[in-house]
Amino acid sequence: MPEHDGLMRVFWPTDIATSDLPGVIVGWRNSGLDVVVVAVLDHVDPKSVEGALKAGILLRGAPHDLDRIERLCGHSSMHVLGVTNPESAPEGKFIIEPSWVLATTGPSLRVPKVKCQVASSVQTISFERPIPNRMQYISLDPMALALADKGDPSLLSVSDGSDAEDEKQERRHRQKRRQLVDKLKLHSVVKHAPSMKDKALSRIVNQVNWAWELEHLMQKNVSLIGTRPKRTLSVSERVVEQATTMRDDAILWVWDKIIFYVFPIVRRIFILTLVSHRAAAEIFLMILEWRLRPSSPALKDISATAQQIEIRLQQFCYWPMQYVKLRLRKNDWASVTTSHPDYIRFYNSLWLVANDVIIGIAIGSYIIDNAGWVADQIGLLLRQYTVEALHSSIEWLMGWPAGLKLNKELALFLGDLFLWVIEYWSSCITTLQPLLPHIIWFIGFSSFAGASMPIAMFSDLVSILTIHIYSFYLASARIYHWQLTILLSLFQLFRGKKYNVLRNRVDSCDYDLDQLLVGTILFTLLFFLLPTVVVFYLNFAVARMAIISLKAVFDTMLSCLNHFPLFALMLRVKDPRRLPGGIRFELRDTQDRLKLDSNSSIAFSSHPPTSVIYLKPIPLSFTAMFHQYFQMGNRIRKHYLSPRVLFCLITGRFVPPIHRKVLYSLQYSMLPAKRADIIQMWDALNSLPAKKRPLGIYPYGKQFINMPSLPNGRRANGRRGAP
Amino acid sequence: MASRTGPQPAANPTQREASFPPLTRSATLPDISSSPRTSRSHLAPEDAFLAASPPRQLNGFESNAASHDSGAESRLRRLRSKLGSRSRSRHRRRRRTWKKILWVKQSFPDNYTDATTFLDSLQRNPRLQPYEFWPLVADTTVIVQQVCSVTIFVVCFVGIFTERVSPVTIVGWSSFATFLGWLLWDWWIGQEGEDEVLQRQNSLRSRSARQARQENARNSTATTTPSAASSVTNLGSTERTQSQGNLVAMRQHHGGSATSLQSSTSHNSHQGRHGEPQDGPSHRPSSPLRGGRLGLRLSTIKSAILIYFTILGLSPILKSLTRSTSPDSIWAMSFWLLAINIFFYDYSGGVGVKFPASLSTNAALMASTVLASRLPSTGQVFSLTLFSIEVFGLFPVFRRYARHRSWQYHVALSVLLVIGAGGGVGLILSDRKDGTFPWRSGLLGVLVGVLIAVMAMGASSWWLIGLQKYKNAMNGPWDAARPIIMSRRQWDDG
Amino acid sequence: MPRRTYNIAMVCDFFFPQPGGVESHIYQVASKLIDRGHKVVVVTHAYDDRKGIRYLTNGIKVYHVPFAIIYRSASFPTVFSFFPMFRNIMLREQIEIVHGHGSLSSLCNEGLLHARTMGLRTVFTDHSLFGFAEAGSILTNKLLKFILSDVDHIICVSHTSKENTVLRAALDPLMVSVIPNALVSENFRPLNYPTEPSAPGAGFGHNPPTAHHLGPNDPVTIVVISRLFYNKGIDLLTASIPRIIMNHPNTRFIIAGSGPKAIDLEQMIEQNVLQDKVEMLGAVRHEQVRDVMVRGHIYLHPSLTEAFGTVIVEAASCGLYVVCTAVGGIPEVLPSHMTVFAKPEEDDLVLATGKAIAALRANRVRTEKFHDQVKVMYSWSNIAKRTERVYQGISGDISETEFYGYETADSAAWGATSRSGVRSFALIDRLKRYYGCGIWAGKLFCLCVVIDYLIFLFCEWWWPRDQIDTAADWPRKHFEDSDED
Amino acid sequence: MLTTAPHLHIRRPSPTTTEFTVSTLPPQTLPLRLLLAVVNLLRLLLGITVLLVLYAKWSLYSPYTAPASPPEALSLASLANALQHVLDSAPGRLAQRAAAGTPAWALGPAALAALYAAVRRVHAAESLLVLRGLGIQTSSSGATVLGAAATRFIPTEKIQDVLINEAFRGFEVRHYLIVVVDGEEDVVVVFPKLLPRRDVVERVWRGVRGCLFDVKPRPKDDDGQARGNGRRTNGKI
Repeated sequence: MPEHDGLMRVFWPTDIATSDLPGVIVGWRNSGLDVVVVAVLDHVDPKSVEGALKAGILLRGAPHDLDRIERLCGHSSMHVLGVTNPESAPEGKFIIEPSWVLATTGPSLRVPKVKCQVASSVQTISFERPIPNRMQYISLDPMALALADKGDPSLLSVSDGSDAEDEKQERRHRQKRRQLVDKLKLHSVVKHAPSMKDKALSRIVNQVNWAWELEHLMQKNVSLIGTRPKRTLSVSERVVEQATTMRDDAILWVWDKIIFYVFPIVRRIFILTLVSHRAAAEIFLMILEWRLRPSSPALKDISATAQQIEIRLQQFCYWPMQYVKLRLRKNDWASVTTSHPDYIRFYNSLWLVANDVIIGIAIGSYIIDNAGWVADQIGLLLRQYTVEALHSSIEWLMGWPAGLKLNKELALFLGDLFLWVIEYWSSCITTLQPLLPHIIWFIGFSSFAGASMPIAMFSDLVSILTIHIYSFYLASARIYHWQLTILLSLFQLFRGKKYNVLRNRVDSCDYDLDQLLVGTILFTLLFFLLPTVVVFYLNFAVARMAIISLKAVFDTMLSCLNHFPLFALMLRVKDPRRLPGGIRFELRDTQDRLKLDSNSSIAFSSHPPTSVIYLKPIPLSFTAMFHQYFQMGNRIRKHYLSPRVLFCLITGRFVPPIHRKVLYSLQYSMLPAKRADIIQMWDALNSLPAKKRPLGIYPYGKQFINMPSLPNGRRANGRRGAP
Repeated sequence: MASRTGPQPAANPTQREASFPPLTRSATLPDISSSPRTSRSHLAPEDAFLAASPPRQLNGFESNAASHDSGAESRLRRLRSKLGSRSRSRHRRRRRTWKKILWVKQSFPDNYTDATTFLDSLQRNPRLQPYEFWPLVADTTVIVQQVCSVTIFVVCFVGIFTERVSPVTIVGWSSFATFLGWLLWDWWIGQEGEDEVLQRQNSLRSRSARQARQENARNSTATTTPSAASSVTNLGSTERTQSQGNLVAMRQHHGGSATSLQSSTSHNSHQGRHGEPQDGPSHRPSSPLRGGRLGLRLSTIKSAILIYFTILGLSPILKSLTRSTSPDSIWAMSFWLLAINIFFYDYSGGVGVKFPASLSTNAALMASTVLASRLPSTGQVFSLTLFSIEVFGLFPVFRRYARHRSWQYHVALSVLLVIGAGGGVGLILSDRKDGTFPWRSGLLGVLVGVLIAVMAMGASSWWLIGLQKYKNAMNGPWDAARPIIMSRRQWDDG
Repeated sequence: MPRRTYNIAMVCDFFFPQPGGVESHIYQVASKLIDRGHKVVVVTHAYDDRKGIRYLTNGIKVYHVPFAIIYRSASFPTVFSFFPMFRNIMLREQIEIVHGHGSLSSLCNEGLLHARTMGLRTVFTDHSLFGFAEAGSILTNKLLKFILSDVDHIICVSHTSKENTVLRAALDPLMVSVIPNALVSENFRPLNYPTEPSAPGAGFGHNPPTAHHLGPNDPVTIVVISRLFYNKGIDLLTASIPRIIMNHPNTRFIIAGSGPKAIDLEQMIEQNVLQDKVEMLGAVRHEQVRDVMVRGHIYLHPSLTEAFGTVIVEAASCGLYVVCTAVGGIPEVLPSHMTVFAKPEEDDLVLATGKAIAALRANRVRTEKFHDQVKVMYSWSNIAKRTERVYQGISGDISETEFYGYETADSAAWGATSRSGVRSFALIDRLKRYYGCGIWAGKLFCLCVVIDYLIFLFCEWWWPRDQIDTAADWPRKHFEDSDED
Repeated sequence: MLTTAPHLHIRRPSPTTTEFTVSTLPPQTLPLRLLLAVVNLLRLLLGITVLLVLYAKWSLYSPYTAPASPPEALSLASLANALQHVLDSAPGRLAQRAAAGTPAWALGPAALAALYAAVRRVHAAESLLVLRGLGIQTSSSGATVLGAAATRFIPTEKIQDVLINEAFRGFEVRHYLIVVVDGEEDVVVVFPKLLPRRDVVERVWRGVRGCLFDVKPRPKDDDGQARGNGRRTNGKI
């Protein structure tokens, strides 16, 4: 080994069986004194183990190809790292190389005492192996629940002015920060090249993830090395064996027939139906996303229902791909952790849909049962709030309200105008009234497709049934804004100044008498008429804001139903190690060890200074899980609670509702930016490996089954080797 | 400073006398920046300090110099005294003379202060003009005129409001008077046409410069009577007391009447140029061409008709405008607007100034609109508005012309106004008996009005003259020099 | 005796990244002082993203104090809330002398007040002139009086500025030193300076190959670099450019700078069609100024008020013939053979420019020699040296006699003992000084000072000195006091 | 007197592994232990009382009444029963009276505040673990006893620099230790809450550099650091 700074670093799994028998430590040697222990093989000869490792005997019968191991763990083969309990082994059993680890294990010691001839100091980093079959793993940085394939583009596509410029300045800010960070890179006081150990970390993480699987594979193959007396079976045993094999053969024959003839047909049919559905979905999606001009909003941008349907369809289109990915995972090593987030995402969306449907059925059945009552309630609410409340408020405004000095004539005029529209609208509503129960019934029925559907429909219903308020708001805002601008310019005239567009400033100008006269009289007029208009405008603006907030509530419910990280939360409770959020180290007090050293034996008197560290995974934090919720909350807040909006409200400009895309980016974050088209899906589905004979997975399964009985088995052959 | 203010005055009174000569000498040194102002139009500082010229001010400045002990002069005196007492000792040490330059390293410490040159170019009250009494009184007439016209307007409103006077008669008479005034004004314009034509042919700069010069000439002819000249002179100061934006700046650095008028006219000329593109009814003297006077008349008539119909159309809306507003708030509002009108009125405006302070005009118009909106009937609203336009829009132009034409017109006009206002107020205040016209109260009102006017004029003049002795301006090279620019306006955004 | 080195804190609102004269002055003086072995920290307010503590080259440590900014130049007067932070900085940097710049910077004023309360020596540098006429200046004068009536020493950039300050704040003239600005003459070389030897021989000969030599009919370029504001005399410029060009058709103008008056200039250019004669560059950064200057032959400086006018020195150093209005401290700055003075009047400015052009055409001025002459006149190291002398004087390291240049004997005659050399820190003496500031103002000032002192006591109790750990010093330079320049 | 100024405590079992812990826990003396025990006991009592009062408040409104028959053990009913018994006891009645006395809007915030006071940590402890060849791990104890310590591990090859910076904080200027992480916008502040004084920070800094990069700290490094930190980072905490 070329370089070692005398620091021995041993990654030691805590949960490998610790016996006090002499054994051979097998594992990865990343660099000089930087080793990851994978397994401890008892009662074998280091040299033969070395040879076996070279020849790959120990990995014989691996379920999947071996080069993935090399790719991920960075080494072609493992090495013999050292021996355990050398002193208890018979003398001359093996020659200890200087770089070997000499570990003392035993049932009493949770962490082995490690020493090495060339090491001046030792770090023993003991870790608990994640069990790949339970999809546990560790990673340096928190796992991403959302798809990472699209960040800003989805936001940048939002191109209605305000948000666009918000985004723009945000991006500018981000870029500024980026430049700062680059400058920071330029500057460093002392540069030092990272040592081998430093660079090894990511590889070590993989090796730790692989440790469990490899160890079990090796323990299975330990029997292949080391010489064992080959004893023959007795007759009875042979008979039994014959019989069992015959039965197995029979079963296998039938099974093979089924696999080879029936299964493909079923599968093909299934795939065809799936693809046909996919095609239908495609058509729907096209309808939903059709926009007559690239700038004009698509159907899904207008209506929440369309949006909801679109999301569901998207999910439907994505599921097969996800499933295929997960299936592919099956015929790879369990320790390959790349597909775990996909797994979580897949099941999360499934779960959500299931939940959605369950709740939906409840709601739907309720609504359908008493559709009439609900319809009456809704009609009542509608009349009460969208018609009568407005009506009364306008009437209130027409008489002098709250001592406001309104201009009677103008108030009457405006009030009559709006009242007339309201009358007309209410008549429309009344004609619509008998239809309402059917609509409600339909909504209720639709909610069998999930509770999110009726919510979306309700939000659409609200926006449809309050069109008149929207229009009132628009009209009054226009009037108000217009009047305000005129007042401002007339005020300049009043001051004998005028706004100079060229210089972009106000400079003095002297008007003619008639200009002055007309200007002043108009100014006075508008000035005294302003309060009236303001009052009306405020009235409708408030109504508008109320509606917007109501829809915001609906949208929040929708996003909860669509994207609540239910599955992740459950996993977090059930098995936190499946949601790694990083790693952390714990420095253990070594006092007790030293004490133990002092009184135990002479062998450890020359013990290098050792620090025992526990490597533990950090479970994903809840904030990380709900990160996107926070994001969405920020975005909404930035859109509505900004001074810009307040300014718009005050000056009577139109306050644009937040773009659906922005609002729903949360929902889309679990879906790919562009869905795979039908051809890709077809290929993907067909690329699924046709089932081989199930025997192929038997050894895996069997080893999986008799895993618990492993130690004593090993103890057995150990005993056999003893005499 | 406390350490010095305490012992100082008592310590060495001798030094104060000792310190007078260098002070005055330094102050009277002709310095570069003040050389253009050496026209005899204002007193030189030594008049102020040695108290040579008008004997009236002697005591004034004496007392000033004596009274102000914490003032800058005494401070200066102390500084000089110290320097004197100190530089002697230094001159014993250093032979080479010290020069007030930075670009050579002199063998003096950085904090060396040369007694002879230090604060040399300081001058105090450099352009002080003592006021005389009568010119001041003469100037106040302008203000009196404005106040009186406002009063007359209010009187008419009250008359209409309390239905003592029929609006029609008011409008009729006022319109008739306006027409006469317009004829007269037009005739005056006719006399002044020629210079304008001449100016037309030149380029802008030369034109305005020349116009300036001609205005001077005309003024010097027109202001043969000393009162008028000094009247314009003192206007600057009257304004300065009621600090008026740019015009102050304009006046403050122009000493005498000639320069002041010149600058004002340069101002006007620019404004005339400025107002040129929009040729609405132009009340300005500079008519485009000789034949253009017809067009001028036509445009005037056109605008008159326009105004007429505008008011006619708007008065129904105005009638119901402020019904819901409580009357007292309306009274307060109109009062403030009229006050704005009086305060922001451009009293110094030359003839050419069209609507120099449109703020005041606008305020008056708005006041009249607000008041009109209290009136019950459309006719009243209409007539009041029209009347207000005549009073606030057109009448000032006429007044300005009258003053510009001849002093007698001016005086006569103001007397008339005072009498009218006083009488009107008297009539209004009189308890109305049925039908009979209250002569007595009217006469009483006239008397009281005249009395008040005279009192006010005299008192304000006295007050101003009294104020003047507190003036103590220190100038020196550190002041931001005021650029003297012939060709361009520079006061729009300084 | 061995030269003492001081820990100096420059307190001012105006500092980098904001460009300007005061800013560069502070920076240059600070770095030169550091070269002389002192330790200098700059305390200024935070600019948009510049909060906290930064180091500039040459080890100038800058504290960007996070405070409310009313607008880009001046920070909001946070009268007493600045005190604890200020005290903390002073203590952790072990400051002995607080040097404030710019009478308009409220940060500086507060800093000086607090420094006196903490018992530190204070110096104040006044960069600007103030008249007495305007209503606004009355207030500023009162404020200045308040601040300066307790400052140990004042530095002005020109004698005019000194007179002004003495009058405004009613000071003893001997407390006011005149230390001009300077310039980094390497940054303001003429166009082909390195090639041309600085020996006077080059100037002789009838047509030396200098860029400034003018034939009879090659155009004269006039450069104007100034912020386009009213008090920079842009109105004069706007008025006189057409006439200058009318009188001398073979002239070009290059105008650099931005401001509200830019529009007037553009209008002038459009009104009398001069697009091909007048070139407006807009705002140029300070490091580009030289490149703009060397494109011209004459530098025109129509300012209406100017304390020092560094830019004309820079212009002269670039080998330009300077035409400037004789206002403020400008007449003191440059020798007469480099400049043509004009009254702040349109006609006179036109006249002076005409004279300058004529002189250039007749090759009567040797502009190629200006650079070396200016280099000898103004150098920052010299400025730093003189500033250091001020520091020595106020901290009593050189005797009063040497510093103030008079015997304390006759100084006793007019009772200046309280101010001679060092000002006493006793609260009662300070109150005396403040009390003399005016009838009402004096009492008000005293109130302020007392409150400040109470806050100081509170700070001493709340944040005790031993809790404040001192900052690591930048390695001091070792400077042997060589008496060149 | 429960806490002291933050002081440093170093554990280095081997030269390549060091843990710097800054804590406000004063050295353990007997009276201090007693005091702490008392305080914790009080807090426990406080918490229980608050919970009791809350339950009482709830039971005032809840229609639920304890069943007559004793329910089988280990069930919600039994739990409710037990709680009922507690409520019937003397302190329980007192709690009930308190609950009845205070209105809900006052009770809620008060209860929250009391609970927070009950679970708040007395001593803050922040530590920095340096493992040569692995990296740096900062950890700071949560605000409450419930929350675990928040840790952040930075691998060595992502560590760009470790340096001491100065920044304004409140009315004063503090030194603090930061880790510049490669490619991240924000630097990682070590000991963010306690912000120990300069001497501590410098010791930690030298220790970190010695342990992580195996450089022997020289006095010149300090200036290097100072020069380094100043020029770039705008020290915001």
